[in-house]
Amino acid sequence: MVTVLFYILAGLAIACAISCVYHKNPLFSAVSLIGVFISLACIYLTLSAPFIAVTQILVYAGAIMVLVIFVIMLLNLDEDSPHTNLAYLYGFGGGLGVLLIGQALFVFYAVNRAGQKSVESTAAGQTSSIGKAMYTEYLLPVEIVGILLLMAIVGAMIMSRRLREPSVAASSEE
Amino acid sequence: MEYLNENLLTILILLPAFGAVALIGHQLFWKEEAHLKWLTLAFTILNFLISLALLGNVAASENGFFFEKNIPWIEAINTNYHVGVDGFSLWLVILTTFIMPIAVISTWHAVEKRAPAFYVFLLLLESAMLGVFVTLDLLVFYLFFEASLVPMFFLIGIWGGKDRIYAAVKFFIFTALGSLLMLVAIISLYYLHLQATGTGSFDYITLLGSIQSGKLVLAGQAGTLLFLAFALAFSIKVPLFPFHTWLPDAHTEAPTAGSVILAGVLLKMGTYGIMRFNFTLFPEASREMAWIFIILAIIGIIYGALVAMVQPDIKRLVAYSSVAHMGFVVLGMFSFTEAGMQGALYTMLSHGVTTGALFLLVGFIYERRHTRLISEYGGLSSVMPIYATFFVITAMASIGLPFLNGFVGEFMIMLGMWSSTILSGNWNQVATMFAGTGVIFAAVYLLWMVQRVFFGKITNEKNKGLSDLSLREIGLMAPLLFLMVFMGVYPSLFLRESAASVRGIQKIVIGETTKGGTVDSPPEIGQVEKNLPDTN
Amino acid sequence: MEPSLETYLALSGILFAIGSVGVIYKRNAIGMFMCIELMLNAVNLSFVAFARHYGDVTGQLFVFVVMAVAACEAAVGLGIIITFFRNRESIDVDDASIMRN
Amino acid sequence: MNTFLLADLANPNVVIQTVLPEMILAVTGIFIMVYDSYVPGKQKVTATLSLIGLAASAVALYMLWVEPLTFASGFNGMILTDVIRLSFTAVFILVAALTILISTVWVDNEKVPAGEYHVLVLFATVGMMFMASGNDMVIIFLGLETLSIATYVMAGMRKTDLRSNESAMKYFILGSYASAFLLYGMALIYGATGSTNITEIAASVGSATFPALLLVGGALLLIGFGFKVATVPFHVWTPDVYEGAPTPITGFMAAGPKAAGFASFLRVFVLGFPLVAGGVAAQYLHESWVTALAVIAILTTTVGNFAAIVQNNVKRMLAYSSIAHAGYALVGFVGAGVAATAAARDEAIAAVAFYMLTYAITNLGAFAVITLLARKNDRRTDFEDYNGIGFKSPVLSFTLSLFMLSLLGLPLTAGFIGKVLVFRPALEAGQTLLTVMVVVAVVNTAVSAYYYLRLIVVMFFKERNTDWIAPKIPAAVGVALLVTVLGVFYFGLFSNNVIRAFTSVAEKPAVSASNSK
Amino acid sequence: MEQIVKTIFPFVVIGVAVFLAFQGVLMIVAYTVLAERKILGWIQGRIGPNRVGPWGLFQPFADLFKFIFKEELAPDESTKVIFYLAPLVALTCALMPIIVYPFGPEIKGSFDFLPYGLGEGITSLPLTIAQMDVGVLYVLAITSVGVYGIALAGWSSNSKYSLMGGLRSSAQLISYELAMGASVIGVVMLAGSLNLSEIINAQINSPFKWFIIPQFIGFIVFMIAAFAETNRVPFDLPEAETELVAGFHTEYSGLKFALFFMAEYVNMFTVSVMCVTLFLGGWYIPGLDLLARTIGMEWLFGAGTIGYAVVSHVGFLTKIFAFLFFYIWVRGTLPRFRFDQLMNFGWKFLLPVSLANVILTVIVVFILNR
Repeated sequence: MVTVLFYILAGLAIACAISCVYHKNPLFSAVSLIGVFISLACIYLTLSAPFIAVTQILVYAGAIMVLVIFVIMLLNLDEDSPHTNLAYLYGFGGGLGVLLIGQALFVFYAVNRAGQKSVESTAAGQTSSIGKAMYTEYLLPVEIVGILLLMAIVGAMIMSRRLREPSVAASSEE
Repeated sequence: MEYLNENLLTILILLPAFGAVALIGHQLFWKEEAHLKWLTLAFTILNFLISLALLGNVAASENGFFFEKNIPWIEAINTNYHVGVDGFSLWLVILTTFIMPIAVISTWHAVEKRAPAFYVFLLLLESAMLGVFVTLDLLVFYLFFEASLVPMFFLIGIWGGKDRIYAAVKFFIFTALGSLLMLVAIISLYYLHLQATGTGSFDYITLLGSIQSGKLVLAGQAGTLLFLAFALAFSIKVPLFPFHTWLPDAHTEAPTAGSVILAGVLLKMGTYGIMRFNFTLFPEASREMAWIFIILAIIGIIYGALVAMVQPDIKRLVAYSSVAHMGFVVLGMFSFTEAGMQGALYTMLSHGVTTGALFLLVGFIYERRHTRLISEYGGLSSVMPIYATFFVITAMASIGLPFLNGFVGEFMIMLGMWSSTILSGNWNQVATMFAGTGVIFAAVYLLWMVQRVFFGKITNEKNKGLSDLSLREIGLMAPLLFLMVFMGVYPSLFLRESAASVRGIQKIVIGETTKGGTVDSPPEIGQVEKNLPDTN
Repeated sequence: MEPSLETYLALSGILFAIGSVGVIYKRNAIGMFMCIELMLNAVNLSFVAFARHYGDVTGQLFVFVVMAVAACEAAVGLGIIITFFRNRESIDVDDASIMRN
Repeated sequence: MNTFLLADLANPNVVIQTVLPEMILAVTGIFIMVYDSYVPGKQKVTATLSLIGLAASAVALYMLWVEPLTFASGFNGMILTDVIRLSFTAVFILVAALTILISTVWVDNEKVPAGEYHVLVLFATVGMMFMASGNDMVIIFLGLETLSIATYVMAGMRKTDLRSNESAMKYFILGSYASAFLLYGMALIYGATGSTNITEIAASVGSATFPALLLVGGALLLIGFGFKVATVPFHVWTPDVYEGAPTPITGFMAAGPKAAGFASFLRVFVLGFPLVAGGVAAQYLHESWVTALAVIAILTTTVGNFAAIVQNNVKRMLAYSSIAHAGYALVGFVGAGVAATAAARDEAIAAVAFYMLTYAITNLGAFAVITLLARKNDRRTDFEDYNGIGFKSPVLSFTLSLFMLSLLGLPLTAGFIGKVLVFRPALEAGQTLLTVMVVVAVVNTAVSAYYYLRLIVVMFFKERNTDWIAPKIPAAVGVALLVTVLGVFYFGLFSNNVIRAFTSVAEKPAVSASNSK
Repeated sequence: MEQIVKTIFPFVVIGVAVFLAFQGVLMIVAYTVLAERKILGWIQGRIGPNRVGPWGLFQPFADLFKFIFKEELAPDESTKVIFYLAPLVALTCALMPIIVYPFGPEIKGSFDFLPYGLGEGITSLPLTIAQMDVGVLYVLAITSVGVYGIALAGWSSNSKYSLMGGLRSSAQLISYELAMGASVIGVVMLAGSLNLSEIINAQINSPFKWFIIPQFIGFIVFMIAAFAETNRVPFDLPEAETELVAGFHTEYSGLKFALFFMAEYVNMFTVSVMCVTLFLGGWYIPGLDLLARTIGMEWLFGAGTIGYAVVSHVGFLTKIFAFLFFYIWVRGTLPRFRFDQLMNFGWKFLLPVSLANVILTVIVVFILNR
């Protein structure tokens, strides 16, 4: 049952991912990407990680992609035209793609051959265990995430603020 | 006094650097450029006088260094500030301190723009050069070796001639490339020593001791590679054919003082390095590779002379003559005979004096006419008799006329080469003969040049009004001329001091010293010759 | 019966490959950014799969951290893109070539 | 009330002292942010506050340095106080302080929001410090991202200038792209070993669950870190980004993030993937990364130096030169990788740290001068603009020359000792490839003479056609210049103390880091 | 046969439950619309709809038929796929949270009467479709995805009004989502769980345990944010007729418009449910269990019985209706914000307050637990 679900979701995810790359219109890409995110969230559920699944939707679909769509709407972007002066990138991209797909297959083969049994039924995905880990073992990363978020706010403000004549106070003070 | 003796070399090195700082300080507070040359002159002469104090105290011993000072510098890599002189480096130190005041005086009126910087660089250069000759730690040696490039680079680049930028950059990159490989070799030596004995060392004496006692074996490929890395650096500096191409450019474009120092001292750093480090650290490789250097030296001698012959520019001609002379020096060193090596040292000294003088003389005329083309001159002897006299004497010294300094060195080199056993069969004698042709060529190009410049009728109107040498210029030349003659007639004064040290090096390089022990007592005179197989 | 670890990893690898090719193929900065997000998601899948395999919370926490980072990147990156657009009226990377390649 | 909160929160193994330097800086940053939101634009105040914060952080670092024994690790082994951390953190603090000093003139010229800028610098420094101290891939990743995101913004801070926008955008896209690769590598390493802790990874590479994943993960990490420190196949972003970013930021980017990248790079590869007896995969892994890095080092030095020769923009030239310097540092890195003993390894690591220190000082000094000479909006950064200014502004041009010579690695300057130290360990192994690598690096040093000297040449040897007024040196920049010049000489002549300090950390017995789980 | 039944049974149960819940919610929504029109009418001194059926009670169905039979129009220049997708996204996202609503207390008892041993081991029947471990987050996540419906609709209509409406709406939703999320944290901390049923369980036995008391600030913030999240007055900027005609759904008509319309009211219902669950004890009626025990009718409506569940469910609905009435009341009373005021209010007041609330809660909890 779960396997069937997984394959459906995996197919959906790959299809959405390809569509995201394929579409020239950024908004279609964005919508496809949201599809990928939601499929992945469901796949996380099959991996017994409900917290991550919900966070995935909350953060990726609910925050990041909203921002992206927001910006696409704000800038009213046109469709892509093909590369002009960077055409050589197509060849490079193809090569890289083949390489990475090969790598994915290698990983599949290697893990398959190693044939390790996974741990059965675990509480690791439970919200409470994640919460506990966050404030005991992983306290420091969480705190750094705090700093990071704070800094991102400052950075985003600097970048997207309209150009008022800044530091009038500073210049008058000199 | 004890303290002074111990730190004499440090004082020698630091005094010019201190002078440079003083000059900057003076410039910041007084801004009176006229004082600068006096200050510089005072510092250089003081340094010369101090360096004379070395003379009396260097006794004759084969492996001894004097005025040693050894203080740790970077402990993590076991490198020390280790200085000391022996009979070999002694003369080069004195040559340096002697040339410097002359170089300073030669610029008395020549340097107009940016004078403060000029004198600062001159003094820094002196520090670096002295450092090269007295350092006994390989890393610190490298450090001074490289550091000498920068002031020279600026001297050529700022105060040089038309193509100064090209010349300066070429000079820098050629020399830097070679010496960087030497750096790799130096670090490798450190590790070879570390692997062999458990402690890494950059110290020349430690390394030498380990090699001689058989603890550190630098045979085979490793030894050859290290030898080549060192030799390349020094060959470029010498400059040995085919690494000589930077020299004519640098000489031609450098200001007179720069040329004098370049020819007088900087080139000697190369030959000094070969003899000091290559021969003693890699004796086997030195013997194996000697034939290459002998061939290159002979090519250098003949090629330098032939190219000098066709130069239209006097300074360039002198520059190429340097290539030929340094070829002689290399040849002498690689004969591995005491005579040859002593001759090489002597030629180094006399070349410093003679070529320095030649560049000064070219500088004098250049200051008057602002051209160095032979075709612009002719019949100068009638308007500038003193100048002509000086020039002819110096040219003779450079050619190697008996009773002038050039003769002694070249004669000893050829003598040494002739009796050498380094090449198989009769090739030693053949090599000597080839080198001998170099002397003839030297006579041809110098005399031809002298003839074209000084004799005959005055062909160029502009030369009619030239004034003869001023008192300053005569005073500048006088000590040099005196030295040319003195060194020509009384060489043993110089050779006596260096004999023991050179013999020590020679014994190491021919594998004479017994492994496991150092030679404490000076060997009897002639012992070396006796041990050599009879070549005839 | 659950799908095995390697299946998840293969899916993750394929998504990563698609994303990284997309970054190169896309011409506008936002498209590139979205493809980078896709790559990050692919990695997250790997992390969660491994976390499941080991019965370990580490992987999931890593994913959590990655999400936070992705959010920060999005905020700042979109700010940068908007600034670029304001000055140039385009976010085409072909146009971003004032400086010599 | 529920007791979950507190009952389970006992003992998170918090050892505040271990992260004191980072914490002080972060708190300073937050304080400045709050202050700035009420009294915006007071550059002098915020700069002073930042410097005070950095000084306090330095004091905390010093305390760690002298007494690291009692808390060598903390936060479940996520923070490790060892040679990498301490030496590199010192570099970061210095870099941040100098950047703040240098950028005063730029902030004034461009009317940059000073408070926010300083906050970003401080947070970026916190990120760098975590990159050096993190003994867990989570921390390394977070530090890296903190640093990167701050730097993206800083690169684009000249908002009206297209070059700056372009720089920020390219840096952002390519930087995140690289992060993705890095992250994938981390995921696979985690998958292979079941841990993200470097110490535990090192302990289990010999017996990894999925040995094959180690190789793939290692390769991806190599790409990711390679991007961050700009090694050659992954260096393409560097020139554009460095050229477009505001000059003081360029100096910061070339000095700080690169050093931070090396810190993590070293920790993950040298400490995380050691040569383990037994375990074919681990041996193969070690062998391959050493070989790969040696090849990359050869490429990096060569490409960096040769590309720098043809540049006409000083910042671009320095960008390529920074690529080349990454290559030189890699030489030391490889040396650390093949070190036979732990002591030799630590020594080699300290050598890389010292190299980054010398590079940072020299480079920041150079960029300080370039900032002054570039004038508003970074207009004058071409070689032509430097024609003949040598004696018109002797202080600036001579200091710039000094920095160039130090970058070149000329004796008596810091660069020389740095180069000697990084070239040394790689020669020790005596492997042919490594020797070739060192020789290539050395030959490239000679090549680099060409373009470093070129700047000196145009400044001193060329004549100036147009009028040129020497810029006034503001006090803050003057201090920065003085510090850097003294630093160049100090590290060139009396580096003994510094090197000893860098290596002394290793002499103390390290407390076991694996008390987690 | 047994095997097949056993396989299919859970799906059937879930399907029926979902169907029932959706139907119920949609009915409630339909009559909320009617109630709104009526109440607004009364507030404004009018009667409101009164033609269709007694007191206009069939009005919603009339409206529905009207929407169904109306011609579907799509602007020529619109991006069709997304134009059609948007309302679906909006309604889907609005309906999805329903599965975690705790409609009532669990019914205790034996289920052995079911054939094929289907009831084996089951001792209680929760009145919740999915007992999700991360219920609160789930609701927040799904509502945040709901933004897409609005944003995409605005963009795909290819109309300035729609675009601006869409932008405004998305901006507003994103802004207030933060405050909303932060205001919930206090409750989550006190309850120690993200599961909605657990949160209610932490509040039963006494009305003084309702989180509205310790979390009053959180409650107020949540309420305000809830108004904004549902684009209701005074935060109905996206649909301000005077500025934007009808905002993001300007170009929509017929059934597609109806979907948006329904989505909005379902959202209203959702936030009301959340508010009740998080702050007002959910289905818990104070004293109900005690009353049953006192009058000796435990068998009918004591805790765990069907009667208790039914009465509690009615209590739950009553609380929700109270909220819905409050919504309508506010709509009839308050004027509209200006957009910059709205943003400032969200970022500079609401968010700091909710964060302060979190910190305050942490401190209080810490002190009380010591």
